[in-house]
Amino acid sequence: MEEGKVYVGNLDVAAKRARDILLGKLKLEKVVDWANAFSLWPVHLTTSCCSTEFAATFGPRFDGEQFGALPWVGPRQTNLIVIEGTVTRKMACAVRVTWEQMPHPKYAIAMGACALDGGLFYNSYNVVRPWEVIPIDIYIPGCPPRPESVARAIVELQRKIRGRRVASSWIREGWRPDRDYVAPKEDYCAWQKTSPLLERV
Amino acid sequence: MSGAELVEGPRDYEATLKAARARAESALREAGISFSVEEGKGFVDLVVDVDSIVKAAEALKNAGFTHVVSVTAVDYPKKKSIKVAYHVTSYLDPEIVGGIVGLAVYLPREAPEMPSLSGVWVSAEFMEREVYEFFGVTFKGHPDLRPLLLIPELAEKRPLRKDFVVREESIYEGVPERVRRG
Amino acid sequence: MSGEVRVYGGWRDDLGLKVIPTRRLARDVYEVFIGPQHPGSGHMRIIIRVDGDVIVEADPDIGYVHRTMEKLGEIRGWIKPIPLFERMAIHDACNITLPYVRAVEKLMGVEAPLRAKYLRVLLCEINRIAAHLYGFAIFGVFLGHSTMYMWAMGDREVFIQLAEELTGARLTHSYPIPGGVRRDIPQGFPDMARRAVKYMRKRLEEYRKIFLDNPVIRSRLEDVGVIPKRLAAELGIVGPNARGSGIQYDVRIIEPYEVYDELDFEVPVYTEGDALARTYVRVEEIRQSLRIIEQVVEWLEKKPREPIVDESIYKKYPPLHKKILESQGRAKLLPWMATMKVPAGRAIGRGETGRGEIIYYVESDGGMNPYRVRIVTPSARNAIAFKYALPGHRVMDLPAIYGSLDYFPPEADR
Amino acid sequence: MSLAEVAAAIIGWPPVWQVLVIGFLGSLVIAVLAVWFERKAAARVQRRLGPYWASPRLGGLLHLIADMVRYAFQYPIIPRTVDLIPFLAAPIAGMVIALLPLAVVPFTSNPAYWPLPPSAMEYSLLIALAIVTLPPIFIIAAGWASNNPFAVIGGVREAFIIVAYELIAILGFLGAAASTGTFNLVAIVEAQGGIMWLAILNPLAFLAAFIAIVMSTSAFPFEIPESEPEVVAGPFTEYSGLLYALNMGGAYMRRFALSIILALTFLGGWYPLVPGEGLLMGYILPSVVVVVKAVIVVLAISFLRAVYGRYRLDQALDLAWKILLPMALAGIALGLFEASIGLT
Repeated sequence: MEEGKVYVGNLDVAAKRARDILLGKLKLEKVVDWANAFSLWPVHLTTSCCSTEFAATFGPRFDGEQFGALPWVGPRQTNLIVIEGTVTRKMACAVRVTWEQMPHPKYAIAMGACALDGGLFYNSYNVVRPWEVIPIDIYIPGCPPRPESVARAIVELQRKIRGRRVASSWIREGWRPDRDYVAPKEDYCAWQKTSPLLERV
Repeated sequence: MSGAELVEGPRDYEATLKAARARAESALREAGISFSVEEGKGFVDLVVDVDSIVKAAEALKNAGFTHVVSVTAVDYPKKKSIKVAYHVTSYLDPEIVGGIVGLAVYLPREAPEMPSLSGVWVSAEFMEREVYEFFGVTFKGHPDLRPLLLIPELAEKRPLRKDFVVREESIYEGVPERVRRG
Repeated sequence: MSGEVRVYGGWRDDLGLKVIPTRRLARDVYEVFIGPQHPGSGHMRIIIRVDGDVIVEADPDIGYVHRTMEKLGEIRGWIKPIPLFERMAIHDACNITLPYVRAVEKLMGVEAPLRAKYLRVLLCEINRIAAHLYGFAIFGVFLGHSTMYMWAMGDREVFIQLAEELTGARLTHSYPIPGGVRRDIPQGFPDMARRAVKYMRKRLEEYRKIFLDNPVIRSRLEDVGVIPKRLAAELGIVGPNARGSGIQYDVRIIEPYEVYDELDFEVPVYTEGDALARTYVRVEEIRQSLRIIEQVVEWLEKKPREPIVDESIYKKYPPLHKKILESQGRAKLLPWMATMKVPAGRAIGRGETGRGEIIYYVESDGGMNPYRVRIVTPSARNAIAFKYALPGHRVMDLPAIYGSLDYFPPEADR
Repeated sequence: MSLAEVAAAIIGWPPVWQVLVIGFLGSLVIAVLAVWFERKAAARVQRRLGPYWASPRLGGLLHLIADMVRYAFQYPIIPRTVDLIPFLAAPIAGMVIALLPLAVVPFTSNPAYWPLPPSAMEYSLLIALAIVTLPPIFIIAAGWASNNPFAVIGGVREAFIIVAYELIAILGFLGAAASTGTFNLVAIVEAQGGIMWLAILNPLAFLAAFIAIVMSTSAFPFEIPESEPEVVAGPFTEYSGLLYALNMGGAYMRRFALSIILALTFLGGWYPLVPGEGLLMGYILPSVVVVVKAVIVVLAISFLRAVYGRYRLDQALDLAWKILLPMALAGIALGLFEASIGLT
């Protein structure tokens, strides 16, 4: 409690009590998992050329919106991040920052061979593996993957969320134990501090 | 909205190239700049001295070459030099439109430095930044010389020089040495 | 900033054209970073400085998709860069690889047979339409017109399907190879193509109704992002953007490659130079591409089938592959191609992609790898247009200008 | 009097009832319906299915419930740089005040069920309009408190839009008052029962009011403060979880409240039904008619998304000041003229 602020209570404690009551006593786990599964909103983050196939996924022929996935603009309002292909050194920081800006529970799909292990660019000097940057839930192979497989990945993710109770247990525990094996943020964002782009006059 | 204008029919590129080359050579001669010619397929390179390149560029610009299509740098470790070629062409002059002429210069591989031509051709600005980060060529007088595509720590390694080696692709990769020998 | 003349618009004719210096900024302007995670930027960042609602300076910060094509092109032999370079503009795959193949062909001294040339043109035009439709889709969503996005994306699938029938892949066709192409047209393809052409003509009319003649869209585009002819020539911008500014330039006319000199088509040029003109150029180009597809398909249907690779390469085919080529029209890639050597020399290959002129400078030292491949993609050349077209406009014009330039970062960053 | 009776009396008191039940619960349902309709109608125009697989029989309606539940349970992020109190208060206050106009509008001509005493009812239109123009201030506050460039730009745009549309909305609704010669919403509705709806009698004022509603709730083609390609989510860029849902819900509730006023003033209110005696005939059925009319207006606004793009800010303001303002004034003049020849 800082001085000079109106008393709003300890938000963390209040939130913990609220989720204990809601999830524990009211048994809302299933509802939460169901809601998360059918409301996967991918954030607008285009890392590479798979974005064309991602765009086609939400076009009329394949229509990803029928699974409840609505591409949305700001990271704060979304819960799914789709890595669309290669992640370069410069983009890695943006991916990480976007991931950290999203409220949990949140999920990640890595799309394309480049997101698996570099793909065609495995020996490029400017490419990082996305799984080092953020924790990935579902991988889609292919270069580029067809839109059907993107839709399939969304369905797989729904199955995973509902089958393993990913969302509700994440909310109850506050974190996901299998999600923490990524490199520190400084590895990818340190260059921004020395970047001449951000020099101020 | 005005109606669509139409470009007249197909042209003969060989003739265009010949005209462009003649135009460029005469412009350089008039400016009193000595040059040598390196032939290529579909273009021609006019190699000049570093000191006279700004004058040469101005001469070419006045001769009607409006913009740079590519600032091409090639690293020759054996010759210990880096070749920087400004491939220029014209949009507006109907005689030479599209004919690619290169204004090339050889720089020493250690500490390559040359005057920037972005004052003459505005379109060279981003391409010079590219050459700067990939080859380490410093362009004196460039308004905004900083890496364009790479993060700074990678740009310091000058990735397109021949001594920056990336892992080679080979059908034997990952195969143990014993098996590889047979 | 008092006492100082502010020149909005970035350039003035009476001052002469100068390079706009960046990063010298007064303290009373607001700096907004648009991108790389931003719905209006794609895979790039535009750093804009706004004075009130007016952009005074724009600094495109590209390179977020730089995947080192030029370096990787130097270590993969002569054939394998084809699928590599395809990834630059994945929805314009044939257009973007063909110039490289032609540069290699120039060095090798081989030439594709006539039928292969027609096939290349066929796929190029299919790809051009698909690329323009993709551009429309993105443009639509930038202007808040989600229906345009969906329609263009849906109609693009028609041409992707057409390309898939022809090559077997949705996007990454790897269709042209040095000395030929990989497949002949399948059974029933001409009719399918004609149906697609007919359908697209009808749809273009509907696009006009809902998008191009929509009063809201028109008022967003007219007199926005004007690039005058002289400025366009100085900046060296390419493709529909240049042609929207009145520059009569199209590689298919300037350096007619493949069979473009035998086909009957027009190159539309508008003189306004604003966002609307650039959009109209693209619409007209779709029309012309439909015309070309009709002609090519007719030619392919009439003429008897012949080998679709150059004779010098055909001779090296083993009997089994010859049989496959003759009976099924499929040209297998042979093992020697992976290690083939190309005579020393330099060549520039260029072509007109959906977004404009692409240039490959290929240098060979006679070895198994290219010594240097320099790629100048259309978007890389258009990137500088942001710096000059944005200042003087409102922030809300940024998506309109961005979309009308049809900029594709993976292509620009290579 | 037991506690239950007291509670029932409080809930049953028309202003509370109208705000809580018709306003809050009704507009929650209607917000879900409207978003669902928006997405489904757009999908139909765009030749696709839209949300579907959560409940194929309901046409994917449950996807919207899923979105709401998901928002409710997502962890709300409050950045360290925000101004905490306005940041938290803005969405809540915005939503509550968006519903307050419903505390003063009548849903029936039966005086027993009026929310205000008859003497105050004389000025019900003015009171409703006065409250209606408040909520955008909280949107600006939300943008300012977020301390994010996009949010600030979005807030500034909202401010521009407010100044333009507020006047037009009020003048447009005053056109109805001019036609009927009263500020009493009941009298305005009653006047339409006799001859014809004011939407037809005074189309200028109706159009001005309708477009002002579209503008004020930032629906297409005036979705300028939240315009995605420039300012991400505008004033709400930093909001996440429940707070964002409140913000978005607030916009729909304001649209609903304004639509109810529009339905009363221009679309004939509870007509063709003539309220009688008793709770059912005197209150419930007339209010259902009004709500149905308002819902039609809300859905019509939702449909615009599929057809139009987004105006630029200065173009929208141009439209407001140069076309709509004179139109609204002409609407008043027309209303006065009609009243003077005794048409209404």
